[in-house]
Amino acid sequence: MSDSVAPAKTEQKRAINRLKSMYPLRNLVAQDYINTLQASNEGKPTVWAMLNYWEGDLPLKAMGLNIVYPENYSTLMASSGTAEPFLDASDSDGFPTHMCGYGRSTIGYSFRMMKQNDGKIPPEAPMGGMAKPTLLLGSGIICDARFKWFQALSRYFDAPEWCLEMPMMGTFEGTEPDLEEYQVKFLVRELRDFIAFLEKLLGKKMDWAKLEELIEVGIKIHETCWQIHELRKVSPCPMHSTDFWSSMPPALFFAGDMYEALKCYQDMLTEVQERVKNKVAAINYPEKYRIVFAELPPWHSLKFFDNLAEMGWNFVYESYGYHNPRPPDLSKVSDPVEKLARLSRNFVFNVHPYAKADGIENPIVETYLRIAKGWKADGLFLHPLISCRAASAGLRSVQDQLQKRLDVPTLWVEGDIIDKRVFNPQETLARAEAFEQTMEHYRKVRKSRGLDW
Amino acid sequence: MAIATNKGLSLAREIYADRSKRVRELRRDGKKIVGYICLYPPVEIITALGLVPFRIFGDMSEPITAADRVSTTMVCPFVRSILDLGLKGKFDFLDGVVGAHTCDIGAGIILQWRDAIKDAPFTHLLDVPHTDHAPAVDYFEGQINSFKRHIEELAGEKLTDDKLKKACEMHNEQRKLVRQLYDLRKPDPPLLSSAENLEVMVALSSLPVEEGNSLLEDIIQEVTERKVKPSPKKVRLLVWGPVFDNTALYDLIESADAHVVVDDTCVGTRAFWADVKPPYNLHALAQHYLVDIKCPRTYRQAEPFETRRDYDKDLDSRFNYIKKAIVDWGVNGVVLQSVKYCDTHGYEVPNLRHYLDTLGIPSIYIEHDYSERSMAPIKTRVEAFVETLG
Amino acid sequence: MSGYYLGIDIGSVGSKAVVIDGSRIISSAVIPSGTNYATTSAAVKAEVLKLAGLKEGDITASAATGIGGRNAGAGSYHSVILCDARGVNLTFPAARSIIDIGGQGSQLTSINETGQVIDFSVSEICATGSARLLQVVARILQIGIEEIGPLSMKAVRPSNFSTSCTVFLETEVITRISQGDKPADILAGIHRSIAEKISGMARGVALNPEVAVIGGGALDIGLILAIEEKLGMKALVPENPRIIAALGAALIARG
Amino acid sequence: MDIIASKLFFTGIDIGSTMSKAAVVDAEGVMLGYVIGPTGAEHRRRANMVMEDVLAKCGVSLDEIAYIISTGYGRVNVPFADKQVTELTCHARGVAALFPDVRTAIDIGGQDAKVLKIKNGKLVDFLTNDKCAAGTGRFLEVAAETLGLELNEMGRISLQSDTPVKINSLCTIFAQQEIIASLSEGKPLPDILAGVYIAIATRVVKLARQLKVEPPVVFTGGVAKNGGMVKAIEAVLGMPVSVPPEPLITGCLGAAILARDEAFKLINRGEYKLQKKQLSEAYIEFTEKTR
Repeated sequence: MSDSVAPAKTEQKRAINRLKSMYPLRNLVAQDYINTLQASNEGKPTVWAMLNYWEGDLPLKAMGLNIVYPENYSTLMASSGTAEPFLDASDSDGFPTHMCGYGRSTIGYSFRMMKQNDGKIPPEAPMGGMAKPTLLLGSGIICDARFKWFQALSRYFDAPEWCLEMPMMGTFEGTEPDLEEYQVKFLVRELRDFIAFLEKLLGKKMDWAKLEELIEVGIKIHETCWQIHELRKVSPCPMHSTDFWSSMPPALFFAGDMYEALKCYQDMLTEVQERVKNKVAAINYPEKYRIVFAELPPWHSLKFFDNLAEMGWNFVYESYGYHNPRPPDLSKVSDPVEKLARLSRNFVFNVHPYAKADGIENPIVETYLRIAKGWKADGLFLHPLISCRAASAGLRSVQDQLQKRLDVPTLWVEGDIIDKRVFNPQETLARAEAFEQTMEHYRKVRKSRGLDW
Repeated sequence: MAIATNKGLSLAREIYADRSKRVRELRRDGKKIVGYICLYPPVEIITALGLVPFRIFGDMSEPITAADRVSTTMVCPFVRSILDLGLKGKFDFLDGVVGAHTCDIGAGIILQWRDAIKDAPFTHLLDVPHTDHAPAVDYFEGQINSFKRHIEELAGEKLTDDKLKKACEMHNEQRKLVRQLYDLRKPDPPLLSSAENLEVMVALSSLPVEEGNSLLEDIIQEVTERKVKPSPKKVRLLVWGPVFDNTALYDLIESADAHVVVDDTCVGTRAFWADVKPPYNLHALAQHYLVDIKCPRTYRQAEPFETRRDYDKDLDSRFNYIKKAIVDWGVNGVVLQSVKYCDTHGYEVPNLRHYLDTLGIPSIYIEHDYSERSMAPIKTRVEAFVETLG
Repeated sequence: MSGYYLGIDIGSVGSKAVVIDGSRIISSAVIPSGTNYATTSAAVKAEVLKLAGLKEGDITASAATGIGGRNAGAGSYHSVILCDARGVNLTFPAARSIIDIGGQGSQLTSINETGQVIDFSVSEICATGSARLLQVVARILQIGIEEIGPLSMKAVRPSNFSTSCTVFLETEVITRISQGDKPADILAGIHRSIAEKISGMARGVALNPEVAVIGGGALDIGLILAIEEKLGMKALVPENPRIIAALGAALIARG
Repeated sequence: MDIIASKLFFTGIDIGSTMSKAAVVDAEGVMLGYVIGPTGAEHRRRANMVMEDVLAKCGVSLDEIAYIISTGYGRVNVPFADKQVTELTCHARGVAALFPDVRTAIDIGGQDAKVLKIKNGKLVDFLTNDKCAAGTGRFLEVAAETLGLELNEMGRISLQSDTPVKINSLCTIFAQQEIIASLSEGKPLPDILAGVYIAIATRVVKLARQLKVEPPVVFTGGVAKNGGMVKAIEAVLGMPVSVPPEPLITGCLGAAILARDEAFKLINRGEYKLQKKQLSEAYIEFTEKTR
């Protein structure tokens, strides 16, 4: 059915063939901002939380709290082109300029709100803004900024704060078999303390039944998402990275109503399955190259991916940190707190299963080797960031090892999540043309080595 | 003992200038040398197992060239410098390397070491939790325990309660002696320059604990008795920040009519304020490192489970040890220095400066890229700061 | 392939044009880049056509590259990486690596025997490591660009520079002069720091012999020597290293 | 005392990265005159020349100079100075002498930019950029070179613009390429120039905001002579700024005034004689009388 590859003429306006099921998922995030503003107006508690890989999201939701995620909000600032004045505001309050762009933009937001605008939302804030928090939830997972940045917000808000713990990513020191139970025990104790703290703060008891129910919904969401992204291994790839980024929040931090989110992801799975059946690609051009993107995207310049799509570049997988792994089988676990601990811990140790057997002792490298093999990458688009250390530090090793072990080459393009001044789309496109030759070359090399793509 | 030709401050200077000299000698005599990164790996365990702990620093005078192969330019230059030296084979005398997840980039050194440097046969990465919560202390104790099991293999012997107790006592003795060393800078003018002090601190991190202790005893006596003393200067400063292992900054500050009399840096006092408490077991070590060492890398609050946060109370709970140092050492200005791209210290800056403001202590913030050459532009700013204090 | 093909490379310092027929260079021209890319393009095109004794209508196809290449009015635009690869492959068929030291940045490219790009690395965000530095220093020392190389070879103790910012380096050079550093030592120091930067870029890109060094920086024998020393290999330098990217563009236009 | 005091003069010498400046004040702190010349490669010789020039201009002989303070980045290269003081302190003092109420001073020099917080005429806090040339006068020079304009005509031309071009580059060298690209796209010259000014102003104001800008604001340094730059600073800052009639000399003026203060302090403590080996008769007379 080769005709079905060619899209109808009317759809050719955009080079990327967006999934229809993506839009309702994208809208779920907007709903959170609206709900939180409304809750705040009604005097109800509101939470600013860091991405915490579900440890905090689910207990907060079970307690009926409205949550916004400053990290997500800064991507909105970046994509709406409103981040710069907030970055400047952070600088002007004395925070060093080299730090996390997300941190700086929401520190700037808080400064504008509390020190320059009488505690009211600054008028230039996109999406109506984030309501003033009554609780700050920091997290010790993935990067230092996640708890230091929230601690620094004490400068503006008298809101109490909790910092959630998580063992560090997959290393052999953390993956010895007898360590799993010890880590779960640690997280269970931490979570019980956290819930006790929430109960004290809100003056009401945890709704345990609700928590269990939400965990179950969350597991279903994750299972569905996992299935969707496994389907992207086929050629042509049915779903583009931009659709993933637009639709990830309801799985990444359970944005919006979780029941609705589950339904939306199930619709997405159906749509992706349809595409696979009909060999419909995520781009409206023949899929010439399958690209994996690492790490955080240039939120301010996403249109750039349309230009690459016109060249036949399909982005088939991306950003390991935003993907949930397949959820573990927790049917035998009865304690909801333990279930939650195991679900969250699974992110750290299953996105990064430790793979000493391959002789690789670097979890991020291992992850990208697995992705490049699984999703048959022709090339890796590496996007080291000026203002994010955690996502950039290990990329040279990723580049080296992918080249060495799999003959998958890398296009290295420096940029930033927030600051668009350091990213040059035009120059990058010119380089992409040269990179096509590189990818062609290594395709031959891989064939000669007996690799199957 | 082999290095008897030199003594006291001049020995400290000799070791400062050639840090690996002594441990290379010890290695030739059959000792195993264990490098450690950051001050969170419990050196007591290394010492107790008959191994020699050696703190790994970068080199501010060595341009970073090889590290570009394994790291991007936008990360902590201290970490990059260590990787650079490693890739250039300058840590070839180590039998083992222990890293800690004290910050993300620092933890990455061990991963890169395994990937690209491969010099030491033994590597271990210690996970350090982010809070001082009680479950975190227990978790850290578990981490220390698996480190202990792992490094026992390198040592070829088991850790016993008795060996650990002895090692804790020796390291506590070193902590006490370091505090006495710092006391020498309480008078005005101080009896010891800050550059001399740093040379001693760096020497301690390059020697077995017992040699460090006798060096400290010699130096304290030497300084107390020496005739030539530092000349009086206009102001007395405290230097705060992450790792600083080179005398360049201190020389620069002291050339600007100021004495640095005390510090809160991780080569200086940070590891030495508090002792490991008896009983000297793994839990005591977890408590010491995670809770008693005050580094911004650990999240702490005025009190656990607090449902209201008070900014000033929060700051005081986090920084009052600095206030105490300011009072005890008669400090009239604070230099906040940080390595570029250090998130853990960077987020602290406006809040710490605010805290110092409330104490009426002027402060200045300077950022450098962990190279001697980045000191030059800082000179004018430090001089102007001293001028504003006068 | 019959016909004439035009390649244009509008760089930040110089603008270059090459006309080829089926297989060889008919003419080439290099003029300084002015402040208007379109005008500069027209001028260099006119010059190269005049030297070839051709009219615009004689050109079958054209392609452009370089920072101002999009304003050149050529048939297509390509990145310098691609053009370098083609140009070097014709000039030095044995070359497998290319170092292009341009006026505002440098590129490292590795190619196979057909001139296909296998890998590349581009200096970014900061002008350090480009030939721009040499221009600036030549101006301070009041010498011509062409004098830099020979003079630098008289260096005894190459100066060490603390900054890598091109603009601040200017001040540092002045300071060094006032401290009594010899011009030869200063130049050798600059060569070292550029070579240092370039070898840093060489990381992911496997620098296989033979290595061709092209671009304006390749005119400087001192810099070539510093690079050879740093990389530990001999460099191939074309007779006219500045026109290689334009030559590559002409080859791409030819198809 | 008045009679003798009237015979005392004090000099400040500011060896900047591009320009050297010197000023002489009398015992009242009133400026007699100043000179400005380029800083070449040889600071020491430059310091001597500037000293000679300023003495000639003010009609004062070296013997009559009681105290000399050097400042600026070449301050260590003034062998005959009695004391070196940083340009930050000197600028603050000089600005406060001209504008006694000043709270914030912004100075953009050839290679650096600085922001000073001043209280009661004294420097209390400051920030400098010293890592990147963007946001300094050098940026303007590069722009002028690129556009083939004289520095002093740029400001006037830029004032004709109401839609400044956006200059994004973080690096002066790349900004130059952006300027050329804008020209090639046919953007009008005034808009490009205005864009350059906005780019510099944005960087400097960002620095200033860290210190919490309080009015009145004074703008100094060579760049402050440029009307376009002043307009850009005011626009980005959102408040008016004052510019001294000669914005280059605040540093050396401050140094001269500080020299006067310092000399009087020593004189009053009776230590002056020890400081200065070659005293003119007037000083000896003065110091003996004050005892």
